[in-house]
Amino acid sequence: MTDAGDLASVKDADRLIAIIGDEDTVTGFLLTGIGDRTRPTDPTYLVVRRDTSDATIAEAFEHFTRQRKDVGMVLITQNIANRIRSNIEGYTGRVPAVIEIPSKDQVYDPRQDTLMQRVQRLLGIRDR
Amino acid sequence: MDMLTFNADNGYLEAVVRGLKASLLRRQDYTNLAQCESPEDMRTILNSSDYGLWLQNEPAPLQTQALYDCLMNRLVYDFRSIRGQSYAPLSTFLDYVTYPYMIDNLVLLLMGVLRNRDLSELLDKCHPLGLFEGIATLTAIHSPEELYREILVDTPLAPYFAECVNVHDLTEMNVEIIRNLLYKAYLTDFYQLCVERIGGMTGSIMATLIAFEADRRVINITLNSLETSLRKDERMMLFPRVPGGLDDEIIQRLGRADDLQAVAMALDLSSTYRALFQRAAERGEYSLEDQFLEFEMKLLRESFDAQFHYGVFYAYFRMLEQEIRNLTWIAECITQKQFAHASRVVPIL
Amino acid sequence: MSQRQVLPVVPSRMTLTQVKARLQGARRGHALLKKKSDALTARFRAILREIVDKKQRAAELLRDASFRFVAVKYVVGDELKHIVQESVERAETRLRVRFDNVAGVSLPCYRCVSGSVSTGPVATSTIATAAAAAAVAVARNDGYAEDMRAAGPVQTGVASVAQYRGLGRGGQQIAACREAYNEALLALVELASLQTSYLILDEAIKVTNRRVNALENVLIPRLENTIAYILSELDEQEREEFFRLKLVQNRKKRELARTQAQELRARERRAAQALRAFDMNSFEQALEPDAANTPSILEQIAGADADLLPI
Amino acid sequence: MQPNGAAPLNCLWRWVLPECWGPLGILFEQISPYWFAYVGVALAIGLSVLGAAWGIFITGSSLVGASIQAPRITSKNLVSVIFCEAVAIYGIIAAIVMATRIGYASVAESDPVTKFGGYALFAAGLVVGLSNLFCGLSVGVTGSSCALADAQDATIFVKLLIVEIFASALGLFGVIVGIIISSKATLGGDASAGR
Repeated sequence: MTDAGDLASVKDADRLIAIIGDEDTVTGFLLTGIGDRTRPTDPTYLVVRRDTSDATIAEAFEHFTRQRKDVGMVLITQNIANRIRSNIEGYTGRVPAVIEIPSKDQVYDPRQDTLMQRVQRLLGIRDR
Repeated sequence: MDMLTFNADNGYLEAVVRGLKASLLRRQDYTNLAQCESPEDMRTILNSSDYGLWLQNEPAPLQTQALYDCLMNRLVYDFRSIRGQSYAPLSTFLDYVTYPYMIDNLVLLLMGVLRNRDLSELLDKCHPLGLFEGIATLTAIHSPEELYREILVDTPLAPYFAECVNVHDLTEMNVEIIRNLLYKAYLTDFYQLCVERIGGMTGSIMATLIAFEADRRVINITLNSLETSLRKDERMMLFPRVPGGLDDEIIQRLGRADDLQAVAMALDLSSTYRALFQRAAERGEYSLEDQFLEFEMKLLRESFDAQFHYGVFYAYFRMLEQEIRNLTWIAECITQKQFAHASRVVPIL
Repeated sequence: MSQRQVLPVVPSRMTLTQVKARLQGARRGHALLKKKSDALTARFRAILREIVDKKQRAAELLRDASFRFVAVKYVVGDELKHIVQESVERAETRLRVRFDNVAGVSLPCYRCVSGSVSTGPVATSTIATAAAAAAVAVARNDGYAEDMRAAGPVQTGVASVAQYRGLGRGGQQIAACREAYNEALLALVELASLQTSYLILDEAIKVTNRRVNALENVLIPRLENTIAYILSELDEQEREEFFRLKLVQNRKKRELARTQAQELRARERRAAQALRAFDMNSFEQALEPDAANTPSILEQIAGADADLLPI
Repeated sequence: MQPNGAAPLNCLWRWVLPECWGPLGILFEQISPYWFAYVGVALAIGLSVLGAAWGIFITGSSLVGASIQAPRITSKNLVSVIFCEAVAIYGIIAAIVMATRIGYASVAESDPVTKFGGYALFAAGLVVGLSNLFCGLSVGVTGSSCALADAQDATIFVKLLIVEIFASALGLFGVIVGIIISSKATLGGDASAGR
């Protein structure tokens, strides 16, 4: 499998965790020390404010998932994921793993999560 | 004699502030707000208050951040209009009220400089009340020394810096330590302004408020540094000391405290804080911080009982800050569907 | 259809044995792959279920964490976010990837490692504080821990900002919030492992299933068909052989009958000649009834032939 | 009173010494009773107006400020301003009454009655003026507090008004005493004609 070979090269260096989300969620996660700004213009987080356009979010998402090779995991809040759903569904890679997390002002809804949709279809669970 | 001369310059503003204070939300309003199902419901309730005007232009799904911005805009607007109409001693006093914001901004800028960030970007993040002159030239700053030479010396905070920080240490010192040192110097200076330069009723009332603020910081610094590598002598150095605050004995004990138990023992000597501490321990839901806020609100309310002094201005803005905190708390609780906690605010009036 | 599912082989005993051997091989391969697929599917199902659970748990943890953040904001104020965002320098919490092997598929296992990044030559040294990963981490990071101790006093200012965050106000809330987010992050990291495993397993299962299906639905039926074809061909050959034998036999029988009949007729003729020469009438009266009742051998053969060759 | 009138002319500075206080009496002797009378009138009206004005600015500035958030209080709290204004009116009344006691100087200034009248009007002016000054201040401060309190809670206005009425009554005491004092005083004019 080609993936295994791809993954094996990760072992050497530890990977970063990128996050795209609203101000509070990002700040909360930054408290745990996941943020990285060693490249000043290229932080590993994107704060989505009211005036942030979908294009900016999509660009950041593509940047984290495809261009930056040191990202191992991309956290993205659900309401923002919904705005760039096509990009997320279009992303088929294994690393970085894209994880949808509930946004702070909405109760988590598994039905909107691309992954969970598939999982639940496979498990045959409906209407949870 | 405050009574006879105070109103000449400040009577109007004092009455305005009292009027504004009267329109702050009350316990009942908070109970109503806590019943809301969505931030939109909050808007309906708030529309009948002073905030109606501020919120009317917000797009329909009212977001917490938007709400916060509106509230903060109102605070800034209120402050600026009052500051704009004030005369000499009051205007100085009001400037002092904004120094905490300025300290926060400066620390933020300092942090940005230390990390080679683009300062003009940081400018947007500064609190509008803490802006100072020379901020426009900020983009040309590249090192902490430059920041000090070009900007800091012109700000009112320069003496504080000179007092507590060696310019060459700016790079090495922890910014949080700097922040606390600045705050300490600020409190001492503010105390001097109120008690020695303004004096009278203002002095006596502000002395209580500032002493409380200092005590709160002392206790907080102690509690928050218990499990960090902050040395005991450093901790002592950060304690703001003003007359009328905690006794020397308590301060010494807090400075030596190693754990929560020792803090509790030290505070046992002070009737006020012992009560707060115990109540915080008994009612797990309300933290010590909440107890402090509650006590502070009580002091602020009491300051409104006297007339012809500047304390009401300070008290009003502190109350407004508390109101913003409360409203954001309720809004957050509602958007996060934590309805049970929504009523857990510290009411102002 | 049936034509295509037959391998182009010469139907012979030899090929039959060969094809049978291939079928057996295919059956064994099918069974093995099926087992692998089952193993993967079992793991897959477990992962699926775990993903659902973990996702819910992470959601709850995150909910708790964001609520704690509200508490922090209540005490510290809104400017905290700027301070936190500005104090970000170098990631102190990172992911380390390890691999698990399930039925020949290597699944990544993420682990959260955190700790201050020392400025020494060991640029990537980390101390794992994450409780979940502690067991693995301790063994590996002992060396690092010593490095850290050595580098400890040197770290001042920038690196330990986080430690003193909220010193004057709300430090406890910040610590609690940080803890809550840490917990949520750990859950999310576990989830990330599961999710990646899920995707990889999904792929692996698909490949395996495709193989199983290929064996089950294409190769094995084709081999079976081939065997059946070969067998039927062989049967046909046998029948043809049998028929040929029968035909030869018949021909031989007919030949025999004809010669017998000729002999009989010749004998009759000879007998008649002898009778004519003898007293004809006395013999005719004695022989007539027998000759009329008994069918001739020729007639018997013709009847049997009609049965034998229904064409 | 010692008749050494020349001394104060060349050693005015010695007046600070107790032994030189003697000439002080002569000074008062020398001042015209009319001067005292008119200064009394001026004090009565002047100090009253000062008190009223002071009271109005104390009350008024609070009233204006408070009415921004609670416009309903303006009409009610005009009462406080009127109370202050009343203080000025007391002063005017007292001043008018006092002024009517002063006639044209038809008798000698050294006439004891005239002298008495001068001092009496001076005292009356001082009494009215000072009492109205303090009354005005008092009404002003209470009025200011009243306006602020009314803005917070509309129900307590009437009670606060009573406080203000008491403060306002203070000025009236001064006026009464002043009028009684001045009623005894007669300077020149009709008063001396009646004698």
